[in-house]
Amino acid sequence: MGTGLNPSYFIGLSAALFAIGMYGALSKKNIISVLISIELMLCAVNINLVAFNKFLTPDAFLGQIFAIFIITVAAAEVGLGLALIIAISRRRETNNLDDLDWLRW
Amino acid sequence: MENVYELIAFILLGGMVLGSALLVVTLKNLVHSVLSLIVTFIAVAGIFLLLNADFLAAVQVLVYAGGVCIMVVFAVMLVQRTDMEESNPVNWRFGFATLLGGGIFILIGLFAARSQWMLTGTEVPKDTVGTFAPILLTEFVIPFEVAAILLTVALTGALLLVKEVKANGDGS
Amino acid sequence: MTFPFLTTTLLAPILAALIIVFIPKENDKLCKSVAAVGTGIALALSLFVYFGYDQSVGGLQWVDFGQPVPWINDLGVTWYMAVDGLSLPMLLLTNLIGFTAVFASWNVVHRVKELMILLLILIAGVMGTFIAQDLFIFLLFYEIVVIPIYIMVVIWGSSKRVTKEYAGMKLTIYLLMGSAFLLAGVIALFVNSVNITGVADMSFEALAQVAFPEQLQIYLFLLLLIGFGSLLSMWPFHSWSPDGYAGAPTAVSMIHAGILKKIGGYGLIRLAIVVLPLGARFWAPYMAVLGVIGVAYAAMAALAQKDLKYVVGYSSVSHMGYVLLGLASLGVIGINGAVAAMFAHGVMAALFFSMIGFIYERTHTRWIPDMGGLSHYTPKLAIGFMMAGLASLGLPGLITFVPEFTIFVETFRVFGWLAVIGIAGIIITALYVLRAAANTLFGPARPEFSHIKDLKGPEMVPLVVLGSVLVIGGILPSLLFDMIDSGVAPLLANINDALQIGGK
Amino acid sequence: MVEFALNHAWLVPLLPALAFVIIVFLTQRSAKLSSTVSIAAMLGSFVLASAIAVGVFTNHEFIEKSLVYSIPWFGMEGFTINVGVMLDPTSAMMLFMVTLVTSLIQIYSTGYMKDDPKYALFFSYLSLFGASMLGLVIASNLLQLFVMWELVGLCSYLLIGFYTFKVSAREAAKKAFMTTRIGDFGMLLGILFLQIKFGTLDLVELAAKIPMFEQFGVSLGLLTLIAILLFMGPVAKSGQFPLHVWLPDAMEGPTPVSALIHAATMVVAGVYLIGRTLFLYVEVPGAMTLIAIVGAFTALFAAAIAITQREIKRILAYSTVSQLGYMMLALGVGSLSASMFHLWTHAFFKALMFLAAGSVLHALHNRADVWDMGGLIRKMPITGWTFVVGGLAIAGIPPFAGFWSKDEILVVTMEYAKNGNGIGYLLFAMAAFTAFLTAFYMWRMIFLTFFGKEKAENHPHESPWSMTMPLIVLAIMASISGLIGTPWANIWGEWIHFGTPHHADPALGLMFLSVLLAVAGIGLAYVLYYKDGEKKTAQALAQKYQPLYKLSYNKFYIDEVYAWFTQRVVDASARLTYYFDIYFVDGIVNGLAAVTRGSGHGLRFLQTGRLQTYALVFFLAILVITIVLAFGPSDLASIMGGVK
Repeated sequence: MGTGLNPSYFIGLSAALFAIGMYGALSKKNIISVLISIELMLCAVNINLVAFNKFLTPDAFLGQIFAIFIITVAAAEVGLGLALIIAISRRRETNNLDDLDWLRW
Repeated sequence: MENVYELIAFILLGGMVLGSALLVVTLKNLVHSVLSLIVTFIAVAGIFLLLNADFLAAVQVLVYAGGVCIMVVFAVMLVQRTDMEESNPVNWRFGFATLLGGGIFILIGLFAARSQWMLTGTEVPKDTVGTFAPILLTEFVIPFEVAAILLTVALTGALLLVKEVKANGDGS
Repeated sequence: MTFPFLTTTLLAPILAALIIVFIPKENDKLCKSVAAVGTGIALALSLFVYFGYDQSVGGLQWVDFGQPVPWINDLGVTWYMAVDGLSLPMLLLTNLIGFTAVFASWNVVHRVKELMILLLILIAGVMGTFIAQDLFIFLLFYEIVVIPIYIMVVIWGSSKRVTKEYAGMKLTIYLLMGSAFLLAGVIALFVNSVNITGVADMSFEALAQVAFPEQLQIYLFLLLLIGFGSLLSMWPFHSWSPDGYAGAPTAVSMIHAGILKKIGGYGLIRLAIVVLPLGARFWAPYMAVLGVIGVAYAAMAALAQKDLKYVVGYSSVSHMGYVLLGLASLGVIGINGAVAAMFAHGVMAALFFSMIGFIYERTHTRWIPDMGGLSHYTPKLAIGFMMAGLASLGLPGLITFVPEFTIFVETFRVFGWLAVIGIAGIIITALYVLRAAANTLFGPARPEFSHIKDLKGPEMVPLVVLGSVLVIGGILPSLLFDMIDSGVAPLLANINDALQIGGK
Repeated sequence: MVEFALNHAWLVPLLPALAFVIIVFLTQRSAKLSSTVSIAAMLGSFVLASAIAVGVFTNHEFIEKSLVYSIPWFGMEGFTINVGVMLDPTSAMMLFMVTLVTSLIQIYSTGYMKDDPKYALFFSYLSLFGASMLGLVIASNLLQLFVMWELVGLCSYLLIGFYTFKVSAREAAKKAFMTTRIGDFGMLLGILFLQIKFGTLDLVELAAKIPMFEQFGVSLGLLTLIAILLFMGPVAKSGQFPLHVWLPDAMEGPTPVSALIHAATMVVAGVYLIGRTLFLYVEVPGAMTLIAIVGAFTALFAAAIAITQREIKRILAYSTVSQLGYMMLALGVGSLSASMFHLWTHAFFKALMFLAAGSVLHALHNRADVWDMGGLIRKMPITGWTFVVGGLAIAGIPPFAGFWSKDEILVVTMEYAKNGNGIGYLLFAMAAFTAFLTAFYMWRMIFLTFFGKEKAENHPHESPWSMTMPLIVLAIMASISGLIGTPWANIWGEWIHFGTPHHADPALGLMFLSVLLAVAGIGLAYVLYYKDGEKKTAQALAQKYQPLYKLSYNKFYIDEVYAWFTQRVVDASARLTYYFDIYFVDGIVNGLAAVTRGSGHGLRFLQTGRLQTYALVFFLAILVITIVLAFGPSDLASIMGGVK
C-alpha cells in the first residue's frame, strides 16, 4: 500500500460522517436537527459511492449516477420533510420528536 | 508527488468535513448548526473534486449548500418559537447513540482497513458531464424521468401540506 | 389454440368489475346487470371450453398463447393457463356458481356496487386457481380470494350464534393459517426441486416429474395436507365452516361452500398426491380416518342444529369427508369419485345456500323452529330447497349419488369396514336433511308468513341453472365422469409408476 | 307391434317420465290437461306392456333366456355401469300388472282428487312414480334397480306427505323415508360388496358368476353376509318386521296413493328384488331361512295387530304388511313362482280394497273409524260388493284369486318342511294361522263397515263412475286372475319359476284346510260382528284379555321403541357431538386465538411510537447482524446468501 489514496480512506471518512449523522439522528430532540443529521448520513453514502466510482467503475459512472439520484431524492425529501415539520409543528405546537408518539398502541 | 498533495488535500478536507459535522450535531444553537452544515457540504464537495467528480461537486454545492440549507434555515425560522439559544438539545438516547455510532464507525473502519483493493487503474474521464449525460439519458432515462416526477410530486405535495394548514387556520 | 380463451374467461369478471367501478353508486340495477353479464360471459366461455375439450387426447389443452409465457424467470414462474379433465369441471363449477351467486344477491340493497365488485374479484380469483398450471400463480390467486371474503362477511354478513365479525375473522384466519402451512410446504417443495433438478420450474407438470426422496415427501405431504385440509374443512380443522357460512352473506356462502372448499381437494390431487405420491401413500390411512370422522361427526353435529345455515354448514363438512375418503383411496375410481363429488357438492351447496338466502330475505329468520309450512306460500322455493336437500342426502337421479357411490366402491375395497362408517353417514344425512326440510317447508301454513312472495324473475336463475345441472348430472353422469376420468387417469398412472419404483 | 314393444321396452317407463316433465313444465296450470296427459301416457305404457306380455308369453324361449339389451351409463377403467332392459316372464308380468293398476288408479284419482288444489301436482307425482316403478321392473343392472328403488321411495315420500298442511302427513313421510333409508344402507353395502367381489352389477353376469363364488375369493360366510345385507333393502321397502313401522303411517297420503304405492306396486319391489336376485339366495341357505322366518313372522305379527285396529286404512295397511310377509315366506322357501303369484293376485285385490276404502272415505268425508260406519252397502252397492269380492279373495275362498296364490304358498312351505327343514313345519303353522286371522280381521272390517245398522250421522252416497269403474275392473281381476295358476293347470308355474319348474300334484288336503281356515275366520267375524248386533261379545273379549288387546292395539309398542331410540340416543348423541364441537374443538381454536391476542397485548408495549427508539433498535440490529455474519461461523453467513 503506497501513499496513494485508496478507497479505505474514503470509506473511513464516510463511516465517520455516517456515524456522526447517525448519532445526531438518534439523539436530537429537534425534528429539524434530525432531518439535518439524516442529510449528513446521505452525504456519507454519496462519498462512498463516488469513491467507488473512481476506484472501481470509472467508465460506467454508476456511482456518480447513483449519487445524482440520491441528491435528487434527498432534495425532495428535505422539501417534503420540512413541509411536514412545519405542518406538524403548527398543529402540535412542538418540535420535539418524542412528543410525536401518537402512533403508539 | 501528486499523491502527497492529494493526501494533504484529503486530510484537510476530511478534517473539515468531520469537524463541521461534529459541530452540526453538538452546537446548542440550531442556526449555528445549520451554518456549520453548509461548511460540511462544501467540504464534501471538495472531496468530490478530489474524486474527479466535478459535476457532482457543483451539484452538491448548488443543491445542498445552496438550496437545502437555505430551506432548513427558513424552516427553523418558521418553526422555532422559543429561545434560539437552546434550540438543539439532545434526548436521553445520546449515550446509546454515541456507542452505536462509535461501534459502526469502528466496524466499518475495520472492514475498510482489512480490505484488499483490486483497483482497475483506469482513470475517470476528464469530461465527466460529457460522458455521463448520455448514460443518464439513455440507460437510466426511466429512473431519471421518475426522479423528475418524484421531485414535482414532492414539491407540489410540500406546497399542499403547508398551504392546507394555513387554509384550515389555527383553529386546530 | 393460440387465442387465450382461459385468460379471457378469467378477465371477463374482472372487466365487469372495472366497468362497475365507473357506474354511479345509486344505479344498483346496472351494477347487478353488468356483473351478471360478466359472469355470464365467463360461464359461456367455460361451457365452450368444456365441450370443446378433446377427451380422447386428454392432457392439458387450451393452453393460453400456445405455450407458457415466462413471467419471473429466476423462479421459473410462467403464465401457464391450461385445463385438463381435472380442472375443467372445477372451472365450470366456478362459473356456474359465480353466475348464480350474482342472482342470489339480487335483492341486496346495501352497498350493491361494492358487493358486486368484490364478488367478481372473488370469482376471478377462484377461477384462476383452477386454470393455473403454475404453482406460483395458483398460490397467487388463492391469496387473492381471501381478502374479499373477509370484507364481504363483515359488511354484508349476519350474526346469530356468533357475530359476523367473529365469523369473518375465523374464516379468514383459518384460510390464512392453511395458506401459511401451504406456503411453507410449497417453498420447501420448490427449493428441493431446484436442488434436485437444477432447473427452476414452477409448473405442476415439471414438479410432478421430480423424484423427491421419500422422507421429504412425507414431511411435505403433511404440510400440504394441513394446508389444503383446513381449506377442505377436514376434521378437526373444520370449525370455521359452519360459523363462517352462517355469518357470510348468501353469495359468499355459495361461493365458499361451492367452490372455495374445492380448491382444497383440487390442490390435494394436483399438488400433494401427484407430486408427492410416496408421502400420499404414507398419509392415506390417516386421511381416510380423518375423512370418516369428518363424515360421521359433522353429520351428527348437523343433526343437533336449529339454524338452517348451520345445518348446511355442517353437512358440507360431512360431504367433504367423503371427498377426503375418496382421495385417500389413491385409486383412479376413488379420485374420480372424489372430484365428481366435489362438483356435485358444489352445485348442491350453492343451490342450498341460495335458497336459504331467499328464505332469510323473506322471513328474516333461519331458525328452524320459527318456520314451517313455507311451501304453501313459496312452492318454487320449496322445490329448490327440496332438490338441494335430496341431492344432499344422495338421492339417485340427482348429481350427488353416482359420485358418492363411486367413492364408496373404491374406499370400501381399500379400507373395508372403515368405509362402512362413512357409508352409514347417509342415514344421518337423510335424517337431518329431512328434518330441516319438513320443519321449514311443510306442516300447517303459518299466517305470519302469508305476505311472503314466491321466487320470481332473476331469483329463479339459481334454481333453474343449478337445479338443471343437478338433474342432468344425475341422469347423465358420464358427461361429468368421462371428463374427470380423462384428467385423473393419466395423472394417477404417473403416480402408480412412482409407487412401483419407490415402493420396495 | 309386439316386436316393436319388445325392442323398445324402455319406452314403458319413459312415457310416464315424459308425462311428468310435460306436466311440470307445461300443463301445470291446467288440472284437466295434466291428468289427461298423465293417464294417456300410462295407458300408452299399458298398451306397450300388454304387447310385451303377449310377446313374452307366446315365446317359450323367454323362460330360459331373458331378453337383455343395455347401453353404458357411466364408467371408467375397472368400473362400468350399464343401464338397460331385462325382459323375462317375471318382469313382463310386473310390467303388465303395474301399468294396469296404475292406469286404473289414475282414472280413479280423477274422481277422488277432484277438488284438490294440487291436482296437477298429484298427477305429476303419480307419473313420476309410474316411471320409476317401471324402470325398477325392467332394470338389468342392480345399480339401475337401486336408483329406481330410491326414486320410488322419493315418490312415496312426496305422496305420503302430499297433504303438506297436516303435521301427521309430514311426519309420516319423513318416517317412511328414514326407515327405508336404513334398509337402503344395508342394500347399498350389499351392492358394493357384489361390485367389489364380482366386478359387475349386471344381473345376467352376476347370475353367471355367483354360483362360482369361491373362484372370486368369496367365502360362503361372506356371501351369506352379502345376501343378508341385500335383504335389508326389501325388509324396509316391503315393510317386513322390524322395519314395517312406516307402512301403516304411510296411510296419511291420499288413498289412491295408498292403493298404488303402499299396496299394489312399490312395497312389492322388495319381493321383486329378492326374486330377481334369487340366484344369489339359493347359494346361501342360511339367508333363505332368515327370509322365510322374517316373512312368516311378519305375516303373523301384522295380522295380530290388524285384528284390533279401528281405522279402515290402517287395517288394510297391516293386512298389506301381513301379505308381504307371505310373499317373503314363499321366497324364503325357494319358490319364486308362488311368491310372484301372490304378488300378482295381491296387487289386484289389495288395490281394489284400498280404492273401495277410499270410496268409503270419500263418501263419509274422511271418517276413518270402522266403528263409526255400518250398513254402507245399501247406499254404496258397487263399492260394497266389490269390497266383498276383495274380502273373499284375501280370505282365500275359491275360486277368488287369493285362494290360489295363498294355497300355493302353503303347499311350497309344506314341501320345504318335508324336504328335511324342520323349521318348515313351524313356518307352515304360522302361515296357516295367519290365514285364519286374515279372514277374521278382514271380515270384521267388512261386517262393521258395510253391514249392520246404518249410522244416522253418515250420509253416504255412491261415488262417481270414474271411481267405480276401476273398482269393477279390479274386482274382475281379483276374481279371475288366480285361475291361471291353479294346481290343475299351472300355466303360471310353467312360465315364472326359478330352477326346475314346480310340478306338485294338487294337494287337496291342504286346499281343504285352507278353505276351512278361511271359513272359520269369516264365521267368527260373522258371529262376533254381525249376528251380535251390539258387539257385546267382542267387547267382553277385549275386556277379558285386556293386556293382549292393548298390546295388539298399540302395535306391540314398536313405534315407541323407535321414538325412544331416535330421541334419547340419536338426538342426544347429536347434541353431545355439537357441544363437543363448539366447546372442545372450537375451544381449542378460540384458545389459540386468545393466546395470540394475549401475546399481542403484551407485545404492544414495545410499540412506543418514538421514532428514534425504533431507529436505535434498527441500527443496533444491523450492527449485531453484521458482527455475527462477519465474525460468526462461516456457514451462518452462507445461509443468508453471503460468502465469507
